[in-house]
Amino acid sequence: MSRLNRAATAYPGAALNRRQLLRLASLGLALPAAGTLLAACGDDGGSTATDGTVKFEGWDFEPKLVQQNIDRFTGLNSDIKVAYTPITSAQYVQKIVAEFTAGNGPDALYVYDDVLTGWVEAGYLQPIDGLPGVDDVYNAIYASNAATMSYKGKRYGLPYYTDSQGLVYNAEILSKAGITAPPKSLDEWEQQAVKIKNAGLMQYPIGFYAQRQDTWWAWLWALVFGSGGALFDDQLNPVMNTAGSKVKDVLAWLQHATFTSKVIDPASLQIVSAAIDPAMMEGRYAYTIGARYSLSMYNDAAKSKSAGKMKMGMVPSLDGTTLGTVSHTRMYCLAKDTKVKDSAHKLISYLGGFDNEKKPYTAKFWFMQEGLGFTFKALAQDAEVQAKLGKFIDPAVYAKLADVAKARNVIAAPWYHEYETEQQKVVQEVLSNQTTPDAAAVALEKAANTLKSKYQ
Amino acid sequence: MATTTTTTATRIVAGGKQRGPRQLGDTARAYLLNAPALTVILLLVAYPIGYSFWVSLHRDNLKQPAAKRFIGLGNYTSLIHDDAFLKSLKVSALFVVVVLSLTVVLSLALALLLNESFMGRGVLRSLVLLPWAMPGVVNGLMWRTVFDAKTGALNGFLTSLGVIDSYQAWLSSSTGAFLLTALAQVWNTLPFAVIILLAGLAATPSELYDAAKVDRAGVFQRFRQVTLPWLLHPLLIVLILETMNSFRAFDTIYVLTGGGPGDATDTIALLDVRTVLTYTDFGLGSAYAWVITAITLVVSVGYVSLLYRKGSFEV
Amino acid sequence: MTQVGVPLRYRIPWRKFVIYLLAVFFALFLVLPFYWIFSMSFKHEVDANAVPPQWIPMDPTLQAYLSFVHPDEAQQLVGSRAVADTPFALGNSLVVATLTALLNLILAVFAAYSFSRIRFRGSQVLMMVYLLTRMVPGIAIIIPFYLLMRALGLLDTYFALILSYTTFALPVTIWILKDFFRTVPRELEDAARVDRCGWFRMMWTVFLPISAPGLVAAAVFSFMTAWNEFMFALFLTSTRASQTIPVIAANFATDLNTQYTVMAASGVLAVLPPLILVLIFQRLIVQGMAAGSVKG
Amino acid sequence: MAEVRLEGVYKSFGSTTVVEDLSLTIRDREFLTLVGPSGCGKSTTLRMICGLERASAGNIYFDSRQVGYLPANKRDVAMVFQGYALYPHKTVEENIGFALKMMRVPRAEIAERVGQAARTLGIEELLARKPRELSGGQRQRVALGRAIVREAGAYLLDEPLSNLDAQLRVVMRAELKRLHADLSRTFIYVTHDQVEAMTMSDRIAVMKDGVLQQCAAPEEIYERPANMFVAAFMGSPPMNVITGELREEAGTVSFHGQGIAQQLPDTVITRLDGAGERKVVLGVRPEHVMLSTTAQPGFHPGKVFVAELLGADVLVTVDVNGALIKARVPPPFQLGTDTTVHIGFPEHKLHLFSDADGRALGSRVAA
Repeated sequence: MSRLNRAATAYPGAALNRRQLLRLASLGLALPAAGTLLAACGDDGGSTATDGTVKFEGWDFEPKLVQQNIDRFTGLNSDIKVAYTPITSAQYVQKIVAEFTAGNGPDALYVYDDVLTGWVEAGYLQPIDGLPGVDDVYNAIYASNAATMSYKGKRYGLPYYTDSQGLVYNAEILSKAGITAPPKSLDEWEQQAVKIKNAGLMQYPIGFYAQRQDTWWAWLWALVFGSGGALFDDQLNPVMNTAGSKVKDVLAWLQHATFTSKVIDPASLQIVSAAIDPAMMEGRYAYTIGARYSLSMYNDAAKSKSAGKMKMGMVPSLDGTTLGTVSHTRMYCLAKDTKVKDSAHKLISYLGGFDNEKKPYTAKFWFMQEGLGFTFKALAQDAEVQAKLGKFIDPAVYAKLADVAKARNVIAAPWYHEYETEQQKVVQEVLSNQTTPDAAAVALEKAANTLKSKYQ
Repeated sequence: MATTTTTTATRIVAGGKQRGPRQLGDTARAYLLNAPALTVILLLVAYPIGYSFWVSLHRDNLKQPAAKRFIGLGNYTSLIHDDAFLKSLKVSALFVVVVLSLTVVLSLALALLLNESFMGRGVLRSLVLLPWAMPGVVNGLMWRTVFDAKTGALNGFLTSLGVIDSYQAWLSSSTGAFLLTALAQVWNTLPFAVIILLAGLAATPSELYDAAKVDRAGVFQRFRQVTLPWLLHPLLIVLILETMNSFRAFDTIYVLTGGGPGDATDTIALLDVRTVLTYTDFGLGSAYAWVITAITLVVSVGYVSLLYRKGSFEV
Repeated sequence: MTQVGVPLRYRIPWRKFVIYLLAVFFALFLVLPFYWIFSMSFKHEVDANAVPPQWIPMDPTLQAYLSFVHPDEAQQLVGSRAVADTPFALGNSLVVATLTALLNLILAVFAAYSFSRIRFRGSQVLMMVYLLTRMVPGIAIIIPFYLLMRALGLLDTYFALILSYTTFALPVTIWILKDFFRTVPRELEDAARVDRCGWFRMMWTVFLPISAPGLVAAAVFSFMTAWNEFMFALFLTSTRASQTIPVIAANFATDLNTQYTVMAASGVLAVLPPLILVLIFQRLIVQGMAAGSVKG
Repeated sequence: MAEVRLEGVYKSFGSTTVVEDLSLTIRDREFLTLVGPSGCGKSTTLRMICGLERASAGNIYFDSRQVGYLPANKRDVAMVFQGYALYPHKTVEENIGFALKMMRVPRAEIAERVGQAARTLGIEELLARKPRELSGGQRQRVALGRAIVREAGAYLLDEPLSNLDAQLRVVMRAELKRLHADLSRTFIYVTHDQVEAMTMSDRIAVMKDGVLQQCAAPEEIYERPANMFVAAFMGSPPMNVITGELREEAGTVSFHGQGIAQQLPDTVITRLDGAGERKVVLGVRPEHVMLSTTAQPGFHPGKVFVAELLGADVLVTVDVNGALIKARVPPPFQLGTDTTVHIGFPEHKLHLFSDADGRALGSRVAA
């Protein structure tokens, strides 16, 4: 190449002869072909680490603690090496997809409940039925978590954590306004907020993270489920536009509280999920809907100015009596193409199963460290767990929320993410008064039906 | 006479024979000089580009590997009924228009200003380059803190000026979010446009201005008759590159609004990234990308033929 | 026409007035947003959130910057991996952007020379082909590009980024350089040939030194392209070994508990290196894009 | 040092032929000037000699060596460019010494030779400067210096004086001529200025539309132009031309045209017999036109149209029956506009050209 180049350029007048030209042309033709070839090599490469190292990837929640756990694991299993890579949580799903598409996926990885079915269908993951210890784990965890980690009758995940959403409130602000108990109904919530507002404590007592994002808006699902509502029936048909769905009523409440009583912060639209935590800890809002484990941080004096003041209540409902909320599950899965299946399984069993003493070591670790909800029924009776629980949350509420929580059934649909995006868009329109609750429900129904037929 | 003509003719024919390889030599030499760049481009981009076009002719959603098949232009024809696509195309078109006109007006004004002599010109010329150094993601983060509804500089500034009574959630209204996102984008891309235009101005021979002054041309006349013709090529570069950029603007919008509120800032670029990476619909996402490419190309060619007389243009 | 009669010194200097008005407007427009995060980076977290805002830090502190130096201490406070990664990312960005600029120049010089000096068949088409590769959105090619880089074993290395940014910047670099090269008098080239230089020597000893401003402008352009890019960096890198500053900055956008001040400080750090670069080469950059700047 | 020989050289760009069948020998140590209007192919010819352009056909020899295939950097030539082409990033010293450096001449020798050339040109003080710090004349000298520092077979100068002001041009003209004498090398000089060509050259090659019109010593060109083009191009102000025809009456030949009848000497008759041309153009240089206030035999009456003082001479334009004839006469010239004067053409200073193709019908009628 360079030789050719030099020869011709040093003698600008020198004509290129026919053979050189042909060679050049064939080189040009060969390039794209070479590309295809290279790509083909990439395709069958699989997710390999030739030296038996387990490639393990997860989103970057407390990666230091994760590494600490993995070091402990490799200490216990000196024959296994683990290469752990934390990935930015906002782009976790996208990046994993890119890696698997390129045949460069991990051997074991974190999986969100709402991508599980898609990734199974895409052929990224393998079922773990029959592998050592899996039955024990599935027998020991809550049924709803077990169901969430299964798809088409097969088990895919070992539990990382589970959690459900509840009403987060700042008890100090409430008491300043003379409020002693959290609201039971949405109307009561609105009235309490007006009271706080009128007391001059803050302009907008309620805040949500309502900027569009690639991950779900748990608070919205919690509000719908909290009133006993539903967005989809068991056949995954949209029901938000039917009488019993309560979706329109919840949306109407949101709009009312935003534009009539003006207690929901219109700036919610520019708050990303990560930004709601500092806002709550700084006491900028009196209420939000958040995960139970968030109180662990909110009440941690080292991190939060509002430590000790943050409490959790049940999600307020339309009628004030219904109890309900949404839960989610995070899990560890095995890649379909892993060449180190045994080691990888050992790793996720360590992280998501029992240790030698038949104790869910890692699950407890995460609860004790970060308050991440556990899936193991037995942990509720653990003394240390109960002690920790009492430090940041009312154990009764904690248990009750888990009790009434439901997972989103629609995450089994391959079009769930499209739907969630559409839902965020439509709810933003409700929150910015661009559409009516009725129209919003119609739009959501239409979107869901369109997606459904598109994926037929 | 007659004999001379004949010899001349034969000589020219003979010359022509020699001319053949000589011209080929020029062309061959030019392609040889292009070989390194072309090799890199072809090696690294030709395959991905071809691949993406091929994919765009397929129904190809990673979540439905079984449904994968060749559907020809199916993805493209489906766009006619694709509400999300059509809406985002509209948003993008508006975004491009707003960003482009703001960029052109501001950069032209700034370049003309920097071409004058005044105290502090050097300082201003350095300041112009500042936004260039800012990665789009950081730009988005910066403007997020500026527009923040609780602690933002914009609110503080306007409140202290007495323009507004209380802090506003600027990004919560569709119009506000759209315009402020466009502003953030303009701020980020302004330096490049200014540099290019400033260069064009520097190349304008000053004699022309003097001549125009002598001819009693007014400021605007001078601009139209003297400055603008010299700025045509720089303007073309600015228009084409900024159209490309704003059409594909992702980082800043993604960080600033994520596409909201509603779909007020949900540009085609955001939709495309989401379609490919979140919905894993590679087929449709690739089709979106090719529509973006085609539109950019058509618009670029449009600029070229608009700014140059037909036939004599050169990119 | 009556104006002519008015002695010059009595005329209101409208022109000057407009110029300074515009200058102040643009200066504020350009600087204020950056000044906001700049001043924030020297504040305590409490002051950063103050209402009304503190335009000048009352009690300036280097705390935010120190957290990059001692990330472990900051970890307790900020709880962010991004903090610890920032210094690495800055280093990576510098290496990637510099090498991208260099590789770009080397490749672009030859191509741009051919466009500026040789009339050849298909030159317009070829230029359009170059530009066309830039019109395809990155998202369309990111997956196949990832495949390619994986096949070449370049994932999570500088090379993957340098190669991708080179393909991004190259067409425009060629475009810019082509116009600049046209302004180099052909006579100089002839003179060098007569002075017994071969083509390469002519390029090296005469043509390129004269083109220095244009080369600098092109280099800065490709440097910035590499410095600012986010999406490819996100996908092609995964560790400290190659993650660049936009990837880390994106972490700040999504990380829990990120402090405003630390985020602002990282923003300032992300801007400083290229800013210093463009300030150093400011004159050359502007001149570089100016046709006809080679005189005498 | 070298004789430069062109044999049947053609040059075309695309379908345009700029140099056509050019055969020309530049003798060793000769100062030859290629002159012609712009676009006549003179610069292209020079560039072909230099090696910057390749001839489309034909051969070029340096002495007996064929050099047509060699690029410029392999030919033994030095060149001075119209725009000087000084390297803006190099000092004067580096500019002058650049070619030597490229030829790997030892550093000490380069310094010595550059110093020598600078002394010759009187630019020793400028050696450390950059080209942009020099005046036009100084740049010109540096450009010359860059050429003369080399011991090249041929020195090619492409309109080197055209960017200088008139005064400086005269000075440099003389210096160049002296330089040629001192160096005693082959100089090939391109200009569109016939005065430069006339004053400096050993021989002049006049070109038009890519075709060599005449190559001869300046006197020859002036006295015996090969055709009307050469006659008109060489000389300032240009030759007076009057279109008409020849009439033969009673054994004498006379010219009639544009209201002017002019008796021609007998010798013309024999000259013209062979050619048989009747439609001709009569030419006479202004400096040969005689002017009289009184009527003289053979003189033509006319009116003073305008008189311009050239310094040493006065250029008088006379309207003779509508034909404007220029006469160059010594001052003083006091007659006002429209004064009647009489002009006469000396028989042996007349030129006759074919009206059909402009070729000279005998370089000078009387010769």
